[in-house]
Amino acid sequence: MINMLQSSYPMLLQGLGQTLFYFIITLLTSSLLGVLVTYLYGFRRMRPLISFYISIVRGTPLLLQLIFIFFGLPYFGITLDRMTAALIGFTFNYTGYIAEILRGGIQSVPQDQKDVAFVLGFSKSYTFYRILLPLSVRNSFPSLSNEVLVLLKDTALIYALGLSELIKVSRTLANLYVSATPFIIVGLIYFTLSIIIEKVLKKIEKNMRKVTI
Amino acid sequence: MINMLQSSYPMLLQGLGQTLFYFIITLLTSSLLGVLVTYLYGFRRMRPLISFYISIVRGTPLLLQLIFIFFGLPYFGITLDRMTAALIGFTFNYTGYIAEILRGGIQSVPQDQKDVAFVLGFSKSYTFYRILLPLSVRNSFPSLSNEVLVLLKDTALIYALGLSELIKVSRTLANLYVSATPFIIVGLIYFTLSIIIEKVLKKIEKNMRKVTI
Amino acid sequence: MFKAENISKSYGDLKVLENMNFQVEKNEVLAIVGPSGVGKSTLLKCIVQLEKQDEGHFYLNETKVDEKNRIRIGLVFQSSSLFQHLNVMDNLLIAVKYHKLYEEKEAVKKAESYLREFGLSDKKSAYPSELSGGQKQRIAIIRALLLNPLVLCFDEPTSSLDGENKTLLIDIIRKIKKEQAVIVVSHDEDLIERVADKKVILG
Amino acid sequence: MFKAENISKSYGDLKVLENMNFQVEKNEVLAIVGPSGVGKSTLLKCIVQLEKQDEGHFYLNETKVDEKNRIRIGLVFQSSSLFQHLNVMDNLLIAVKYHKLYEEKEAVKKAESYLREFGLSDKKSAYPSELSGGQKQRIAIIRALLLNPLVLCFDEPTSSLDGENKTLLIDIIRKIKKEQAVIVVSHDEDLIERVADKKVILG
Amino acid sequence: NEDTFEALMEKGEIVVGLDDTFVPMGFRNQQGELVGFDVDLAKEIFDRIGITPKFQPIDWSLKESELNSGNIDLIFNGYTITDARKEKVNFSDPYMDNTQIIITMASSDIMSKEDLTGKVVSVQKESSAYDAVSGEEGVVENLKNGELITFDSNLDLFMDLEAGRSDAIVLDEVFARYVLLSKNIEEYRILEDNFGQEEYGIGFRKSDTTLLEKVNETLEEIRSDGTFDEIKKVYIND
Ligand SMILES: Nc1ncnc2c1ncn2[C@@H]1O[C@H](COP(=O)(O)OP(=O)(O)OP(=O)(O)O)[C@@H](O)[C@H]1O
Ligand SMILES: Nc1ncnc2c1ncn2[C@@H]1O[C@H](COP(=O)(O)OP(=O)(O)OP(=O)(O)O)[C@@H](O)[C@H]1O
Ligand SMILES: [Mg+2]
Ligand SMILES: [Mg+2]
Repeated sequence: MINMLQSSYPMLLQGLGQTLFYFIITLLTSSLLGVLVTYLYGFRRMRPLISFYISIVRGTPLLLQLIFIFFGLPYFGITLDRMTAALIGFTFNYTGYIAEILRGGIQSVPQDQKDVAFVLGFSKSYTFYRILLPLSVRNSFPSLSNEVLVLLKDTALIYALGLSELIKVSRTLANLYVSATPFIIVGLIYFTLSIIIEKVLKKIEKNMRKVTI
Repeated sequence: MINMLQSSYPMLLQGLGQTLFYFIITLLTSSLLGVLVTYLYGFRRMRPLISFYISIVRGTPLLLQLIFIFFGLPYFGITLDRMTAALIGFTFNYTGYIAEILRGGIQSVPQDQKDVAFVLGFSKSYTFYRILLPLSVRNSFPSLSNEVLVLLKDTALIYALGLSELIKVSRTLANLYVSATPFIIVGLIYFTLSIIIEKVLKKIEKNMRKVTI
Repeated sequence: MFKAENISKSYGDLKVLENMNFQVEKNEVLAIVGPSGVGKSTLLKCIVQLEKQDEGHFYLNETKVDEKNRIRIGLVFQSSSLFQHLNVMDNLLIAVKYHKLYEEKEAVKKAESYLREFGLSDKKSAYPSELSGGQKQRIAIIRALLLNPLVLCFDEPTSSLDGENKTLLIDIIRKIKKEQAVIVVSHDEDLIERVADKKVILG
Repeated sequence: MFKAENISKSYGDLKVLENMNFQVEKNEVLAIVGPSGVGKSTLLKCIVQLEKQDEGHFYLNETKVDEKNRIRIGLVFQSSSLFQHLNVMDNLLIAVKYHKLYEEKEAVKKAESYLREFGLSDKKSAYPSELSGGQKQRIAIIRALLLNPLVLCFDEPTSSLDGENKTLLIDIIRKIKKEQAVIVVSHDEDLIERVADKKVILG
Repeated sequence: NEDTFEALMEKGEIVVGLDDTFVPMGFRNQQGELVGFDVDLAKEIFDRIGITPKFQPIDWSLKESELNSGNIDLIFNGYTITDARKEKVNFSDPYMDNTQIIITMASSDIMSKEDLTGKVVSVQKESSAYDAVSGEEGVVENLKNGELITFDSNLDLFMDLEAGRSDAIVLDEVFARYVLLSKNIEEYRILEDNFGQEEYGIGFRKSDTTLLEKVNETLEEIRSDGTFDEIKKVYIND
């Protein structure tokens, strides 16, 4: 195993870099857009459209979404390069899931908080940004954490677009060395990454919880 | 496409059956166990253990978990057949995610509800079952729905254990017909299934929401 | 019957209760009064063990109040907290059923009779979010009464009640005190005057 | 200044308000009284447009109350609802800042002076969950006062207040009514007697 | 680790591991039945040995794990003989040749291996094409960005080639010919150059030497009596 690590660490490092790249960019874009979609859900007229979008996102496998964007869109005259297609696909997907979680969080904000914001004359956007969103994030933090950690591992799906990341590297190595050890190595890398991310998330959660409800 | 459907529907039907089998069983087992784990989280002494379990579940890809259970456990003297290994793997994984979502839901139950239950002299289990769980499920329903719909598609991972379901069938057909159409067909099947599941979930959610907070 | 001995409690640096002592017997109503923020609700929370006092002990019939016998002490919270997901009747019965105090039928009958007394018969199947402030308060009071505790504590029980309902509550307190010790926290001087047998002044 | 014309409101089959009419001017305090559950809070919610009346209209300075001018009407809720995630100072300032009523510095000064008056200077950075019932109520009152509305409605403002704080509130109401119309809902007869210039009796 | 031949014969059943999406070696027909060159060949071999083959689809990436954990008894599915694999499994005598061919669109200006410099070349992941291309010195470094693109399946290669993102693809001749049957062959060009020949063999556990011998004997029989070519005719058109 040590031996294998020594000779294959450049590949692993590169895979790790790719994994982190898609993870971080998607996390940023889909958090921002997720918040935006949740905000727009507050407008009655936008709801059918958003519900439709969420149905598509949740109704089809992310893998097929990626494949459609990459291999299907060219038939409609839109040919994207691998990286762009992957980022668009992930953002499209995760935005939907995050928006749905935040919507749930907002629903469980007690009515009195919403009433007070209304009576104080806050605009929809100010109420959302200052009252609903912070309370919603607090309410749904464990679910959001789940999503973040799933995203880390979902980045593996970029293999379908010919991109290379940790899991793909492990498969290649497994094939090369005719051994399952690379899977164990990559499993440990994921685990370490996740533990770090989890620690950070727990810290954020705890800070938010200091202010008890 | 119609043609393809006609000649390959027995295979599709069988794939669909497999997908639904793993979906339904996992949904049942992991909901029940998820509730149990959430309940146990209420005991201070259980927390480190549960946190560790959640870290493992969220820290490693489900695919690797399945591979470990099927190929790794035999080294420890535990050899499972494919179906059992798949069901154990999915249940192990989804129980963790569901428990974490429910834990979040319970955290956002207002303190006064917990205080009243305490003063009325309810036992821990009664408080959990009659007060915390119902309110938590209500709070976190959209996140739970996300999880259910992701599970439907995650069942595709059983291919790693040599089992066959919708996505695998679509690959087989794609190779057979040298065409991407089977992916579209399977995408539509997933979409239809998801829409049905979503409708059911929305109905449940609405019924719960009738009782506004 | 019920005794507080040397009770002290702080929140961080803020000393809320300091070395409190009092006693209340069956057939007595003890009023606890004092300015807002002095620690009255905190004291009640300590009595039912919802908060742990830093020092001192409570005694119920000569035994220390602990996890086991605390359930014989009832408390009506200052902000009447009903279970959001249960309707009025379920809110009233959930605890009675759990403790199997009396048969289901009898429990329903008792609950209905109290509801009638307080003019709430038409709210049986309403949810808390559909009730007025005073209605919620009355339901919370009924829930506590149904449990027949040895000591019953009220925190501002008349804050949202009109004159008629207040008189009704006073009558009820006078009736139950024959069997139970009652502790009332209130700023309502009229209420205190009409029910209290003795007083503890905080602050 | 403020007028209610033919206001009716039902919840399903339950007729809560029926054809109500009243008027209140600057320099007047209108008391709305009536038994618990009669519709007082519902009326206030309609006034601030939190609930929509089924019939009738409210007028503020001869203009119908709508989305635009409703923000000139203030309301202190029956259960004082502070924002859970903000501390006392932020709860007080969030609306003032949003509406840019005065400069930040002046706002802080005003807030601090009210806090001092109500004996709450040490609670500036406390969160709502760390406050007593009466403390929350006073903060909610201050928040409404800081907004300087044309009409200010209070729903049971003294339900958790002790005598001293009540007197303080009465003094403040007497002071602000010079510039504002005030509507008070309360079961507290003493309060009504001391501040009300006119009365509407419901039920 | 022992020789399992006796035990297998006693049970009367042998588990053949294959990737059931690998056309034309092992795949499912419209009825969902397993067919293919390797499937028929396996049936013939074990028929003659007197043991029933049971076909178990597996995830191709995990084939050696499946074999060594005893879930399957052999790997039989266009399994290319390589030195690395030889360290982990025993191979039967090679039973078929395969070439790694290079395909471009007909309009492409790529005519030979040298023209691949600076171009985008794709192969299937974990395939012998991958091994062949990356094993040849001075090829991958000269591709665009110095990388060889890998896809999940060979079909993806064609899609990416048609979308214009890949300039050339390298894959099994056996499979490519099957695919081109259903496409307009005029639109594509198969280069003269290739990435070498390889041989398919059947993979066994190191310990299963008796089984290996038996299979090799039977394979030789099948070849010499012409049955081999009959089976081949059904699936592979040269
Ligand atoms: N969780 C807490 N953390 C910190 N301080 C607290 C907490 N709970 C209460 N306090 C403080 O303790 C003091 C006593 O609060 P308590 O609720 O007992 O007052 P009270 O006498 O019931 O007042 P009121 O008449 O207004 O209800 C108050 O100053 C309050 O700010
Ligand atoms: N959302 C609702 N759905 C149905 N009924 C409601 C709803 N809100 C209030 N009600 C009913 O309307 C009536 C008036 O309620 P309201 O809160 O206005 O009473 P109130 O006069 O303020 O009483 P209190 O003095 O107890 O606060 C009550 O009978 C109440 O049960
Ligand atoms: Mg109090
Ligand atoms: Mg009211």
